[in-house]
Amino acid sequence: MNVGVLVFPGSNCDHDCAHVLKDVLGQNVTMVWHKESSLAGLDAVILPGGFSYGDYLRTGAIARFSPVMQAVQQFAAEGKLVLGICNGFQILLEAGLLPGAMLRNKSLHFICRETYVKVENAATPFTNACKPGQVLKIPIAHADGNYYTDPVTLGGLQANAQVVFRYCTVDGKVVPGACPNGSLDNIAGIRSAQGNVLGMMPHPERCVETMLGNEDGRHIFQSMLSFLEQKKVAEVR
Amino acid sequence: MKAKIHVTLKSGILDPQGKAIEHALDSLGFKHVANVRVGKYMELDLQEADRAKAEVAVKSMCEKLLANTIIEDYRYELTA
Amino acid sequence: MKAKIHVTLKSGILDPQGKAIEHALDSLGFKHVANVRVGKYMELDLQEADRAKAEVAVKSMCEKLLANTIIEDYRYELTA
Amino acid sequence: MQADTSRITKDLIAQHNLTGEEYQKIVDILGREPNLTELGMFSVMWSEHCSYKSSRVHLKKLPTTGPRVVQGPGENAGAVDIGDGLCVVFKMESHNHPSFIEPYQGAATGVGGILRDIFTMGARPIALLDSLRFGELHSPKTRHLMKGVVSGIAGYGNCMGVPTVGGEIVFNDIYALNPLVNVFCLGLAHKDKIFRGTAAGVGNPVIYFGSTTGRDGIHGATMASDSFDDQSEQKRPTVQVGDPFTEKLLLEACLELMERDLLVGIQDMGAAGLTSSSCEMASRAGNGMELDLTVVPRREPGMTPYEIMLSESQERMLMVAKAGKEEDCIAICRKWDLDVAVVGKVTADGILRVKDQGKVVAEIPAKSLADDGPRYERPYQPPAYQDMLTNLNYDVLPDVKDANVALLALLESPTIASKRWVYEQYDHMVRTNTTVRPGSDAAVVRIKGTNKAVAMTVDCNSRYCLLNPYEGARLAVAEAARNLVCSGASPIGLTDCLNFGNPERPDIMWQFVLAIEGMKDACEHFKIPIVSGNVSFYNETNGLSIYPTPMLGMVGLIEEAERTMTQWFKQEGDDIILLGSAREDLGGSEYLKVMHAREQGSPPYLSFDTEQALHDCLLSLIRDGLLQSAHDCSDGGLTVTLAESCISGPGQPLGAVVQLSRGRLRKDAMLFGESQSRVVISSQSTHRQTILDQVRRFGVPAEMIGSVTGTRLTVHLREGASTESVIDQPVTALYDQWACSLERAVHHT
Ligand SMILES: Nc1ncnc2c1ncn2[C@@H]1O[C@H](COP(=O)(O)OP(=O)(O)O)[C@@H](O)[C@H]1O
Ligand SMILES: [Mg+2]
Repeated sequence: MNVGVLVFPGSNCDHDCAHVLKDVLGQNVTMVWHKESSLAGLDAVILPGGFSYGDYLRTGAIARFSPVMQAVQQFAAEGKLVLGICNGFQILLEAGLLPGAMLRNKSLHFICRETYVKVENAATPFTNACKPGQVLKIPIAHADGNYYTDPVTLGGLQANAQVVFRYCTVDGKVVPGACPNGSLDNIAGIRSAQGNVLGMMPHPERCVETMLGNEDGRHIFQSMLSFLEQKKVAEVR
Repeated sequence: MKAKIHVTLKSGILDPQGKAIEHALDSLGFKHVANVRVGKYMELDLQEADRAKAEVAVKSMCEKLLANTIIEDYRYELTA
Repeated sequence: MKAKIHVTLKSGILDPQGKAIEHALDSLGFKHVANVRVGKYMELDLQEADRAKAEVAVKSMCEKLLANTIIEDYRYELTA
Repeated sequence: MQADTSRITKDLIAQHNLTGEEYQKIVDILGREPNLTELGMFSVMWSEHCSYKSSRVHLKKLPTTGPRVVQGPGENAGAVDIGDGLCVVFKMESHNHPSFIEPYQGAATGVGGILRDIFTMGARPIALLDSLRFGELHSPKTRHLMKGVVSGIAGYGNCMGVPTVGGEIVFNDIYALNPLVNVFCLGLAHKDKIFRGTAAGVGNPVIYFGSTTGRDGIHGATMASDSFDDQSEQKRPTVQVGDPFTEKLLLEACLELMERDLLVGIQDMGAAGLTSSSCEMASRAGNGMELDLTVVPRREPGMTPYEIMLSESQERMLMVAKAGKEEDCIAICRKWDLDVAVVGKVTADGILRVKDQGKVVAEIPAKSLADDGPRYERPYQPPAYQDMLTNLNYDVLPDVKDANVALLALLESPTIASKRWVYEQYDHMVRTNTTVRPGSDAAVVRIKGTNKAVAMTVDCNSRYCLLNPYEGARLAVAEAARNLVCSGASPIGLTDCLNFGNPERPDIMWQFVLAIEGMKDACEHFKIPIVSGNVSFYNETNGLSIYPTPMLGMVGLIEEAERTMTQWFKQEGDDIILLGSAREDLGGSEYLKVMHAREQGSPPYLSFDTEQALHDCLLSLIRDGLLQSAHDCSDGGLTVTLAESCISGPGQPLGAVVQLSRGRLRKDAMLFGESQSRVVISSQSTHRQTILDQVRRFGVPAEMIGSVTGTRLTVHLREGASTESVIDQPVTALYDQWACSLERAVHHT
């Protein structure tokens, strides 16, 4: 897979994503500076976590105007894979590539800890390596991950199986107590109507290696790989 | 021309910061306080003498950048 | 009674947020914008009919909690 | 020379914290009276904070060399070789005074400052640790300070993408009006690509970059060299506001500049801003420097040369580029949206010459400013009350009645309770290197591209230092090393942050001198070089000094990252073995403070040889893969250590059944005394004999004391033929007490 990792001023999980894809999973990684305007040759792009533009004004609000974001719109419209993690998710929301907005965490604190998320839809390019309902342990690290959208949009998300991850207990119960940040409906990750854009608050790139004590994040990247693999096979036919 | 812009959370959207402040005020002994809401206040100078043009500009800044209209309302005043 | 409170950075104090917004507005094509400063705006309800008392309370809230007077100024209005 | 407009009066000199003799020395150096700008520049450079005038003669005693040392004290940070062509660059800094005035910004800019110290050396920062001291949490002021400081550290460090992987916090009312905020940072660099703050090469351009200069922080360095009184809150205009976003850009820009062959030297503008960075760089190279203030990027109109030279605006740097490379440097700074300007050049005459609008506004030999500050051998003498502190008659203290009650009280004490409420606000995982997260004896980060990992800890028991500054400092070194060793790391280097009261008081100076002696002896014994450090004096408010707090940040190397050890029990059925032995060490313990409200007695006994044998033994056991866990006994003694081993792991708490033989010790000394050189290990029982044999070879006392089992912590005490159950608690109860009490105290619920 040829994957681009976008670099905005203030991105800070860009190296982590590149490390996982390149050093651990052996893929071709291109770092894409936010002022670039082309994503030619890439199969997927990742908008990494961090504090683009210092999170000033609102998370993701300024980064969405970076030149590269026009290319991302185009890229997404062509059905290619776009994964936004944490700040990347926030940017996708601000850019309108995904519906909704982020509010401050209910506790008003930054929270860095392990969370459990339930795979609500295992038939996506990002979750096909998971079993439906599988519980993944993936850490979060954010201050603004309290997902909000209006009831109509929420109904649409639910109806179209666009909610991909929900915060849950270790044994998979989706209850308010398992939600670390106050997110509506325990939402931890959603995809676009077309299905090729995923935004998630937890950081799968932080749990891909045994050395770090947890490999659940591997499922996400593995899913993307096998999706692209199958697509390639299909195209050849 | 100077623009003064208020960006506030839409009514109906839970404002955790407002809640926290309300709580803190309460424990400081301010018992008669309710409905605390927190928003942003921005000031900027605009090199534009024409009021109508300035208005168009500020409105467009708010829509595009300064407010997220999914969760926020905005209002502005222009002063010379 | 309703209080509307503005908390702004003292002049001379660095406002990194304002700077970032100014920069962003500029690159969005709003070239004539300068001196963007960002502050907080708060609204709250006060169960207090006496204006003078309300005023004392709000001032004290600002001093104690709502503003960080080391780096911020505040002002408020009371409306019925 | 510009005509001098303002006369230098006695008042002005005093306002600048300079003595009459110091002023005379300035006049002698210049051969004339200084003007106001020059007076300001001398005042900041000769402040205690920048010149180390009270501490220098003593700091010289510390051991700073060793086979791994790449850079010792004197630069922005120290550097130690870890093999594979790499070195770790680290240092610790205090931001105590600013954090008291404005906790969020004070702590945030403290993080910003230490990060710059690391990346100016050409190292990418990969870990932060914070060491904090507050008053007790029953005071609203303390809760406000603590919340502000913690979110300030989080706000800055998280945004920078540098994980805060550990730290320590102690609560004691002695710090109520003088909290301590010490931040440690470690970076990784190529050994042959270390950058230094030198202005070599006459004619080379001097380039300013980063943020603009404003009026903030003027006289921060002198403030940090002044005691607090009730008027301190008036000193507020000196508060600086941090901008971590700009610092992140500055970091990336610096590393990009350094990757190319563009720079001669580089230094951050920390305390004393443009003045210190310019004169120190010039002085190190034996050169001079000419600066033109007219082109310095600034935030506010109408700034005077005095203000520009003394401003402590954050996120700024000064670099000396190779001649002809200025355009390349400027292009990189612009790419990262930073302000940048060529503000001067390196000169041969050794003079720091500052011009504004074409006029010379200051002209001072760079070396005089940077290095020829006053040096004092301040008198020192133990305080009259010292004996009262150490003499404690234990006979008046009844032995513990219900040890369960004492254990629960200790676990609830915020000093011992879990610090989760704090470290969950810190991103401790970013950069995906953190193999041991906060919550074990030391934090561990792996070094990508190698098999290695680096362990880090910050430690200081300041109560021990109060009771006996010499012993306290030795104990701090031993504890830090022990925490590293428990994680499987060999100590390779040390940085310090020496927080003390007013050095002009002989009793404080006595504490300082003895603490240095203690550190020196311990470091020499354990062969751990001190490669960087910081002194913070005048930590007192209204005449009341803090406890002497020589905070240590120690770094260890784990050659094989898989051989990393953590403190919590892993598995039902494992053996529990205690290495080391107990003595009657109740003096200065957390137990005495919590249960008897006394901070008295002599600190625990420490033998270097016993401690060293323990380290050697433990490292060999860990490297042979024989252990499941290792946790040292510190605050709260053996029982707290056992409890923490049961409950501090990431999974479900595990129970343990333990038998101890009391010998001739008091029960409370046995259970809660803080005897040194002890570690609780757990291991699979198949390894029991191997372990006991190995331990014997190292001459370390060892006793098999129980096993990991069930859901309760049960401790039996054997005395002669009889056995008494002294502790019996469900581990969930211990966990709840320990895990939640800090948060409860902070929220006052
Ligand atoms: N201020 C802090 N920031 C981050 N981590 C902290 C802080 N204080 C304590 N911790 C973590 O909590 C754990 C226990 O700390 P402490 O009791 O000081 O350990 P020790 O006694 O072994 O030195 C350590 O892992 C430490 O890193
Ligand atoms: Mg320890």
